[in-house]
Amino acid sequence: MLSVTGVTKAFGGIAALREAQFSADTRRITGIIGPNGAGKSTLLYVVGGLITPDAGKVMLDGEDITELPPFKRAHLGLVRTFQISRELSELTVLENLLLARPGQSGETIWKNFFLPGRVRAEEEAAIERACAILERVGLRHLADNPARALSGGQKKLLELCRALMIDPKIILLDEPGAGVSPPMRVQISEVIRSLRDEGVTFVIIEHDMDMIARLCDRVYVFAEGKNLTDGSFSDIVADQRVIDAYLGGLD
Amino acid sequence: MVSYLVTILSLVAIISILGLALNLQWGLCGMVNFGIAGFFALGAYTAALVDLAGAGTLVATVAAAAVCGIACALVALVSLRLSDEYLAILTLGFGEVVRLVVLNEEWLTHGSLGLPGIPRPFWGLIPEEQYEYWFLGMLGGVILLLFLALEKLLRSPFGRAIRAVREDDVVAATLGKDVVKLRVKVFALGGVIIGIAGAFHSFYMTYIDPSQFSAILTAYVFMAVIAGGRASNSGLLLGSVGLMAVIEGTRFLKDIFNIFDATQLSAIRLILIGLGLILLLIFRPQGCFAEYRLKIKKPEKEPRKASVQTETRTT
Amino acid sequence: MTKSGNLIHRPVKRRTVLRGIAAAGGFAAAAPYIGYSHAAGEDINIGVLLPFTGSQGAYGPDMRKAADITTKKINDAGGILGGRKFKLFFEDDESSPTAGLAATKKLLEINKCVSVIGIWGSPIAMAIKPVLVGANTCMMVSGAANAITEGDTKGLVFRYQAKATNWGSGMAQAMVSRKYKTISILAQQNAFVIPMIDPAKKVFEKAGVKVLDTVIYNPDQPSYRAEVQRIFGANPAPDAVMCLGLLTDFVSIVRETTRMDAKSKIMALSIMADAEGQFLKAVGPEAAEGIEHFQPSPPLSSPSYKKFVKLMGADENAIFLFASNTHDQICTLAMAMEKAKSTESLVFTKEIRAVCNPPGELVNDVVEALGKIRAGTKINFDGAGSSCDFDAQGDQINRSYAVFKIVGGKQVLQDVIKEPEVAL
Amino acid sequence: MTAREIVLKTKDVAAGYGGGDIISNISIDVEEGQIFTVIGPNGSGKSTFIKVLAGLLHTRVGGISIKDEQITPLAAPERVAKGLAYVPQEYNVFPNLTINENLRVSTEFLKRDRCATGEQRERVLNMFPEIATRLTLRAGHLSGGQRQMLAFACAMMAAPVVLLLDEPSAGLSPKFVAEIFDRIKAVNRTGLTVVMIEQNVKEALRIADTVMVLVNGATRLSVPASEIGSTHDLHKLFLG
Amino acid sequence: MTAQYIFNGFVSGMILALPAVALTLIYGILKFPNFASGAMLTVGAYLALIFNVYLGMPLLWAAIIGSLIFALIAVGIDQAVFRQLRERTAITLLVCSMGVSFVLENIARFIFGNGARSYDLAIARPKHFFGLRINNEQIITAATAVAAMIVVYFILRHTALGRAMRAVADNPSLAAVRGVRRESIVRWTWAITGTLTAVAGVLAGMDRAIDPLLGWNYIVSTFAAAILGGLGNPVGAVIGALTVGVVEETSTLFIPPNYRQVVSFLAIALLLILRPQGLLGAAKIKK
Repeated sequence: MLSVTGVTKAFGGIAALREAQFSADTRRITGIIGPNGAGKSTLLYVVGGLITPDAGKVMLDGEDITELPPFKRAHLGLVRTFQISRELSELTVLENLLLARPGQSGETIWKNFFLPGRVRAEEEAAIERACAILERVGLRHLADNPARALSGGQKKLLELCRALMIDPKIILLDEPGAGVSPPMRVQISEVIRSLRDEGVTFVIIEHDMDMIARLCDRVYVFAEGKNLTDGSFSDIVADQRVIDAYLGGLD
Repeated sequence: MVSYLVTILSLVAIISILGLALNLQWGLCGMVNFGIAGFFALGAYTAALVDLAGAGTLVATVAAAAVCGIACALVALVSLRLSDEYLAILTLGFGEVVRLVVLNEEWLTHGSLGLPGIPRPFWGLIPEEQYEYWFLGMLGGVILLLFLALEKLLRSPFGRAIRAVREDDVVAATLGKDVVKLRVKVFALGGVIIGIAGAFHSFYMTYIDPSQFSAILTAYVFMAVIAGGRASNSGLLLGSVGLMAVIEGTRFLKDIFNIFDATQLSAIRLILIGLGLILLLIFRPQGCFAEYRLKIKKPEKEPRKASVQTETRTT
Repeated sequence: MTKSGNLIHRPVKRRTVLRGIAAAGGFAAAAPYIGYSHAAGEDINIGVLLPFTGSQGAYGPDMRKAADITTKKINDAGGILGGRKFKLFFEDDESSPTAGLAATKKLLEINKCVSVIGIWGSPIAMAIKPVLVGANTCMMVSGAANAITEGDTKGLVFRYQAKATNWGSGMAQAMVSRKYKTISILAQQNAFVIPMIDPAKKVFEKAGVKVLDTVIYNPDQPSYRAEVQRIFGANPAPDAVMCLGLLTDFVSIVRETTRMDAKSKIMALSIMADAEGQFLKAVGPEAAEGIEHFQPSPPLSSPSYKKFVKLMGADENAIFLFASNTHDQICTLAMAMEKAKSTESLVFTKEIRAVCNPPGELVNDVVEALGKIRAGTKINFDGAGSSCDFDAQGDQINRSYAVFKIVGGKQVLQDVIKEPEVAL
Repeated sequence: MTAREIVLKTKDVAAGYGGGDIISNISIDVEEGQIFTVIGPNGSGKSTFIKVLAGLLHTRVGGISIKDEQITPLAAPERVAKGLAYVPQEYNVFPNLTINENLRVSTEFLKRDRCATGEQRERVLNMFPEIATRLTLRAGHLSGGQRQMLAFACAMMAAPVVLLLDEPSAGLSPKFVAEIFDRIKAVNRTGLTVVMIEQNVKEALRIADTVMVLVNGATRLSVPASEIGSTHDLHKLFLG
Repeated sequence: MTAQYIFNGFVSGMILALPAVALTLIYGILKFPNFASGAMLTVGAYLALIFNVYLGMPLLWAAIIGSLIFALIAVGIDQAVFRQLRERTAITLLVCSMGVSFVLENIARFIFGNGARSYDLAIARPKHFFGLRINNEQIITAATAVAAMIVVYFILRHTALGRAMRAVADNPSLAAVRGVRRESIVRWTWAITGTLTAVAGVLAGMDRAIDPLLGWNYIVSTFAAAILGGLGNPVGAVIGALTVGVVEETSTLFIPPNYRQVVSFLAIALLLILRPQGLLGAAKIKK
């Protein structure tokens, strides 16, 4: 579904990514791991569209999206979350979700005045969907609170919910477990897995190996901006190169 | 007395319309506009010139709205890549340029002599002694219309999207919002509203000159928005009434106190306004009214409130 | 007039009723008639709208003082209309038409003023004229812009000042008479001086004086170095420069010409180069030496003006350009009201020319004049600021203009120019 | 190794950012002259822990003491004055200041007499010769590794009792990693106690005296470095 | 002729340089553009006026005492107002500085009225060098401005305070770890800013007349200068100020002088579009 090939990106002469590649299969959870400085976040930015790579291609469903701005990627069903939660703090939890709903007529000024019925109907449908999503992750009771009042873990969930409102084909998760208490990580993992079962494709960057082990169908290991190896979780933990990368760099 | 109040209310109404524009641009979308006085002058002069050319007040108003809208859109486009404080400086500079052009292009604006005899809407159809009341009524109507329209927008998905842009434009983009388009739209829409205010100012005064559009006006509008509550339109209306009450109320001070001369009293008044602004920012940054937030009224299904409270400690 | 007869019999009751109606939200249009209904002993409220803040703020205080002193004089002498006193209400127009408009409304509606005087800035006069004329209220202005008195069909607007166009041609004539061959014009962009430029140029053209350059500068600039450099630093430099502006910018300009050691002579407006002594204080006698300034002037040698200067408690050589006009405005109001036996603008304004214009016995003291009016004598009032003669339009005629030169830190009168020579 | 004085001690420390605690119940005893290394997978709370030590994050539960003196309530600058120097992981130098200025600014505001003596400066510059030769260069022009050296040097200027290092090898090329650890060892040999957190387990273990393994915010293991026999144990700890 | 314009512009730029440096210093430490800098300049000019005209001191001493007192006032304003808003956004601080500007300007108006005033100082006469007119005041202005800038440069480069100021501007949290107390640095920065602005006020007052709008007239040019140099970069601010001064003056050779202020605005606009980091922005290292 998503394939990244030969992506290279340098910042001020220092290469963050060198010929990086990976692909995410439909309805699978693809994990991306690697020690600090491996270029994982940069890779995610490239896929999300916030950074244009120096070279390489990002393809979504066979379409080249390398140069597409982020909001158009969202229209194609590709959405990402952030490592440090970026909730829209003055909006309520519900509004955070509704915002993500694509193709709302109400976002065009004139339609609010001339097609109020359609806008209202869409809004009601969106609210219903949002409530269903919130219900599912157990945030329904917080719907009317401003997003800034949520705990770190809840914010991560909120980001995930927001992504779901897009009816995405594929969600990129940037460290969903970071800064989240262990029980919450388990909850987030469960949500992700059940969504996968419903047909959503995931790409996850994560440090928590438990989460990776629990979730990922396939894991790519990066080190120093390059692909190191990939395979199932059990494959890669057995790989000496991975151990070396994690425990002591490459020689 | 009544006629005096009508005058004051008419001026409040015009400031309120400006406030509605600023609330849209700054309160809702986070785009600070320090050039309100300049855009206002642009609107007023456009309306006056079109009106004086005999096109009628309706055409004049539409022209003012269009010109201001376009000017705002251009400024927004130019400032796309800039952070908020640069936009502030850019708009301030734009206001200065408008002031200089209005002052110096005598062939068009009569420079500092100003444009007298601007025709008023429905003049002649209404008995002259009642005209001010009707005009205030018209202004009230315009405000009501704008207010309802803006409230509707604010509560619509569009309003949500621009609030999201204000909070975090990267997230908004990630969620599929065309941030550039939204920002330009909002700033232009604000410009349209400022243009309407400018047109009504022209009609009300019947004479405009550059000195009516000094930078202090921008300060007043900011003060009204801050006092009322950023992003709340009803708060803004209250704020501008309160502000005008302070400004005009201090006029009566000098009828009572004779210790200070008029210069000093005027200075005191402006000091009070400055202090008010500072104190509001320090002690009541959210203003008197909170911004609108969509809520679902359905009863809560899970009775888990207690545990929620402990969980939702903010960082 | 039958109505007024009624009022005299039952004044208080009727007034209470009217006021009640007004307060209840009824008739703003009734406001002017309230003044009309005042009984003996009741104060007559006069609005005085002046700039105290903003770019023209420097000019307000003296005019206020003159108004206060003149009013006190009239009131101390027993007032008018059988013992009624003037009561003044001052408002600041903040040098802004919008603020001036609000202030005017306040004066009309809250303070029930029967006339609004002062009104220094032309834009302010333009902005409030529709309101005052609409409310049938007399307005007496100090602004020079020609348009102020134009289009007033009710005869309510009176200008205690020469028209801007006359200033321009008068000043140009003064410069021509000094035999300058080349002249440049340096003017501030404001409604007061801009109309002076074209008439001045016409005079220069007619007299064969060459205008080398005209530079118009904005108010409120950090410096005027570039403008000064362009005018005074030109090669060849003009024989003389006509400076039109206000005090603050002229101080900057003269500092700059002094630093340049500019050779061109300067003629300025007196509001710039004298401004009640502030200019000399600001630049010092050395830099000011030799600067000439021109202004429609009070008749400086007249007893009327001398009396006024004494009243103001100023040095006998002091020149009050605007304050003297404010004095005249109050005096005219008192005399016209006394003559008309009315405080209603539409009524007493008809009598203004009767007490001010010739023919008649020349009087220069307001108290004396009031006495003569009561005695039924036809008078011709001579004011402190001018001879106070008005044409049909409400503009002053027979004004005199004066040219001064600053010599050794003193204002020395050079010429006095009479109106007929000035008007084009 | 004979038992020496405990210079840095934490007792049952817990801390976190938002709702829950990221780390809890952490107690350490750092002996004088030791290199005490905290390792653990990403997200295990290492960074949180060192921030707590440095005083950048509030200690919710427990106490921290340096040479038996309680420093729990002290803010970061005061802890520096007490002898706890901290080298952050990123943004650890002032890029627009020269190297010399970086060195000077790190001591002149500590209200303490024993630091910033010419002697100490001499010692530090001797330790970091590559910096000593380019004193007038702006720090922003240094490479990552050189910045790290400068950051060390700055911390050393305060003549600290304990040096806190936040992932000294992060972002450095492998060639440089070994060098930086050698340098840490060298610094340590001068008698300075070092507490560091590190991802690069292999290199870190090479110089460490004591190792604490942090997993999910709790101490999983705390042993002398020599007792970590094979990487196999760590493998388990790290990769689950 | 052209040389004279350039020289004049240079002197104008010198006066502009001080408030521009002050603006940029505050921006560096507190990260907001201080709109009150114009009103601060006005108050500084009036303070010196008190000592010079009312108390009869020579202008030099009046300026020194006035600026030192104003340094204290600036610190006081910070403590009373800006300190309460430390953690707020730049825009809040900016709007607040507008309020401060109102208060300061009108305190001056309250006490001194609207009239134009001047220092007790004879106006200088020109000397001629190679066809250029130069006078004492211009020399004094240039010398004072240069001296003030050298002092600021010295403070920034060679004193503990300056290092700390730059350190806080670079990375406040690292500075805290190094023992630098941000609050005291902020206070010092305001003191320096206050001194600079007050000195600029005296120079501006010498150049033209003193009235309550004195400082306001410099605002747009000051911002233009600081932005040209890249906000937060003092050396850049000086270069920016000289550029604005020279460009504004020489522009009158090509365009009507009444549009001269548009030149600075257009310069800002163009620069912001093409190089948002300022003319010398690149000289500042972000990471």
